[in-house]
Amino acid sequence: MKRIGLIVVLLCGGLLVYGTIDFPGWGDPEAPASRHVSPYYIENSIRDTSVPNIVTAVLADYRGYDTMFETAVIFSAGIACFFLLRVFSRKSPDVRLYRHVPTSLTIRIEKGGKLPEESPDFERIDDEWTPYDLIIKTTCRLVIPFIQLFALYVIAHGHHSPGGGFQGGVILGASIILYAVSHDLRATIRRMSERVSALLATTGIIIYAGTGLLCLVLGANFLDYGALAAVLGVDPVSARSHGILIVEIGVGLAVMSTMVWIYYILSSVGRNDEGL
Amino acid sequence: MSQHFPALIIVIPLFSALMVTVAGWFNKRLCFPISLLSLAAVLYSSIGLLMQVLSRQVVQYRLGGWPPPFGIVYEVDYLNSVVLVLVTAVALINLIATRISVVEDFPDKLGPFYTLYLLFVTGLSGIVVTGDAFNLYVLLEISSLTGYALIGMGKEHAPLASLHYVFMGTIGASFYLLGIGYLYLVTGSLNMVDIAGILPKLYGSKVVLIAFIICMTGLFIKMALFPFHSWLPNAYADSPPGVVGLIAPLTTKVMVYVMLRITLYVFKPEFSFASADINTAFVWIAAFGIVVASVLALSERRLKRFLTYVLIAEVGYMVGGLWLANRAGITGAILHIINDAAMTLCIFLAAGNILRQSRSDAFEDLKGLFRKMPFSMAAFVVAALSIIGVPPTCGFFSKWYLISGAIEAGQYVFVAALLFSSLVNVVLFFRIIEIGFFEPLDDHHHQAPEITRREAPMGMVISLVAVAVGLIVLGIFTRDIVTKIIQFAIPEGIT
Amino acid sequence: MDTLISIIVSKYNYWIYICLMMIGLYAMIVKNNLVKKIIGMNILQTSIILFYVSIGAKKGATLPIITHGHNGESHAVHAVDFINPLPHVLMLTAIVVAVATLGVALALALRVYSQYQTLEEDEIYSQIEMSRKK
Amino acid sequence: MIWPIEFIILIMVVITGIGAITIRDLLGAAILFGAYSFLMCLLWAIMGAVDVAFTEASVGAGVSTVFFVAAVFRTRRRSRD
Repeated sequence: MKRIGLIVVLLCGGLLVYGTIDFPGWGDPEAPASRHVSPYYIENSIRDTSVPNIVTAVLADYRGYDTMFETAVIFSAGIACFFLLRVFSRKSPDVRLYRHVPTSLTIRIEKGGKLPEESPDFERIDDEWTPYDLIIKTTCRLVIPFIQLFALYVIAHGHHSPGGGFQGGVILGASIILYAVSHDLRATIRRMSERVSALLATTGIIIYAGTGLLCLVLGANFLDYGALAAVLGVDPVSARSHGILIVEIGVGLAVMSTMVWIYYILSSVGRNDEGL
Repeated sequence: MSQHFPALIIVIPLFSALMVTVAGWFNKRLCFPISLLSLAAVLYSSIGLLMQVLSRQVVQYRLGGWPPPFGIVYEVDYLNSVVLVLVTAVALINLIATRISVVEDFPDKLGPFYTLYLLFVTGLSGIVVTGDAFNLYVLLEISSLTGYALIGMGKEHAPLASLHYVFMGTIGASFYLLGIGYLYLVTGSLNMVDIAGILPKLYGSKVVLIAFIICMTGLFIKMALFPFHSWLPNAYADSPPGVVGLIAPLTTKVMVYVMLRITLYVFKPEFSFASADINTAFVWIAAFGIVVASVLALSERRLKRFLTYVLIAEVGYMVGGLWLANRAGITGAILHIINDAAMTLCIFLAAGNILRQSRSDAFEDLKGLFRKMPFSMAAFVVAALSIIGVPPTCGFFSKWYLISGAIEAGQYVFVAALLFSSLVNVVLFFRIIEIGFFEPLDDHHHQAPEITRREAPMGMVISLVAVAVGLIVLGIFTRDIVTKIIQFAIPEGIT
Repeated sequence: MDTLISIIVSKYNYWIYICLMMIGLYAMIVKNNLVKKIIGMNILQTSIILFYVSIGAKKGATLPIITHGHNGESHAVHAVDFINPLPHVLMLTAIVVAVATLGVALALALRVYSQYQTLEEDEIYSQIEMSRKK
Repeated sequence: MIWPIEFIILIMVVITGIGAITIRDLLGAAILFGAYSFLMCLLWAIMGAVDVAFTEASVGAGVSTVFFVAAVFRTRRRSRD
């Protein structure tokens, strides 16, 4: 197996090397890739969409359809993980462990025993529970708001600087994942339940596809943001710019909640209990 | 509204997938009706598109309103409109036919199941209509990701098989992406028509040659042509019936369609079929694949695994038909896409019914099935006859075109492979039919026990019989399909 | 000799991409552990992204963000001054696809683990063989 | 563009890539993969693909690594190859 694999890989590499000889040199401004379609984007994006970041303009407008499906890809990954791994336990387990937070005592409750009341003093834990570090907990709690603020900035400022819905959404999702890593998964799920994350992911794509559909209803082609001018009360070029912003918000929402959702499922193997 | 059909066939299933997700959290009973309605609407729009194409050639739809090389366009012509109708029709029929077994298989996860189902259909129909090479990759990944998840939920070794499918599928898709990158490097464009316009100046370039090879390799992996077929039998054999009836007929066929699109309309026949030696090499690979798959099919003792090898052999038919590089061969390949999807749907639905009622699909457990479930077995026989290639079922006609194309091109190896695989199919299917019809249920007792009729539920049987009748109808109308649609789908210049 | 060296030097990014691609492919074909295979899969995908980004590079050009366009038609924008943005857009999508595939692959790997209690392929196969014999 | 830095990063990318697939400790492999993604992101930033680099920094080096770590935690850390 090893040898066959090596031969296949080397053959493949040799083929690619052979093809590379005819490539135009690296970074050649006269290369065909830089001369056919891309100059149009560079020279006209400001005029067409009034978005200075050309990548954002191309991503969300000229090739906005790709981006809609990119969001759908992420969403289907979330759904796929849920479908594959999530287990719904009908009956509650025989033995439950609770921790009394002020004293750090663990209470073990057998089947039929009385459960502690829902109070902030008790938290439910699993048998593989390890103490969480105070320093890490506090630091993360301090840092998370700033991460989220930055993420919102990235989403909102995608028109003028690198970034946009996708990056911002991932950072926003990462901040929640950071909370889940530094605290525990149950606490995170209490703040943002699985259902909320699934519905937010759906909402994100509905915002994107709905914007496109609105354009279609208004008489233009699907995703032709210029048609939004009538609704937003601006000229078509700024309507494109605003349309891009709306769409980016949808992407951000969908990506954030899907990332969090996938993390919930992977880190607890579908049980949504203790987490890492 | 009719001018927006190309967008609607994608947007309707996407939107209803989202609706189904929401419904899955609140009221599970809504999932099926929403999916049914949306797929019916999609089928309606795709038939509308076919009518538009029949009346005025190519339908072009600019997404975002940007003109072709800069934005993404959907181009619907004779080739893909018919494949589109096929995809949506198969998805709809399978949805209806497997409603009950899906509820039994995934009682907790109906919402996610139908969401994945609709996203899968979205991806496939997008692949079929798109005119942008990169957009095709994104849609390919949607359909693959959902496919991995659906297959991975099967019994026994399905998760492992599905993980292997992930690996092979990702290699295939990455190779396709790389090939598109090579094309972009030399042409600077991603629009298929635009690329096809620029390429003739560059036919001598090594980059174009490598791009072609890489693209084809990626697609061959995705469609499970012979040396790359190993992932398919495991993945399909253990997957649940509601899934296999969707994925088995469609995935390989759509990939064959993509191959046709790339070879005929992006690279143009002047490049793809430039060297007769290369054509012969591909035909030999296909013929070899057919023979190997048939031999492997002979060694299987379980119905569903045996059918997966038949599926691999059929892929060889279509690939070989294309590389015969003449009109009859390519007509046969395109016709076989349609027929094979219908046949595969029919036979896997029948196998699903059998598996559901008798809990096993090993050959020796099929005894007495004809009396137990007469309608399902009747449909099974029709599908088997079609796969073997007996007139008037549709399988005969595509095989006829393929064989006449092969004789015309002088590829007698391919003829031999086709005949050999038909022979193997005859042997195996008649063995199954013999077991089901003649063998006594239990040979230890002298008195055969009373066989009660245990036909599958009504809805499953009716749709199955409808598909079986459809096979014969397709066969009868072959002439119309060929003269009205397929002959215009083949580019001029191929004789 | 000089032309060979100039070919090697002028396309060094492409050589690295081929190298990484071979590493990824090798891991996917040969490695025994499923997580290793998934890592290989990701390396393969990133190598292709590297390839696309290398296509987009342009000597003497700057980032594809127009900084002076706020007050209307100030200067004409020249294509040679900016890096080709199209490959970047495509690769954003490809990265998303990569992470989505990763999520699904890991979910499947976890399922495989809960079924066989191992992630080594040969052990899984021997378990399957054992269950067949029974 | 400062070519020595780019050259060093290119070599490091290959080294971390090989390391990620050869190391026997899967957690280590996951971390090395994170390093690989981060170096890749630097490389793209040098080539002017800031958006791609930004995405890779947040996705490849961030979320992907977390997913890997989560999966390794839930399975076995040791591997035989």
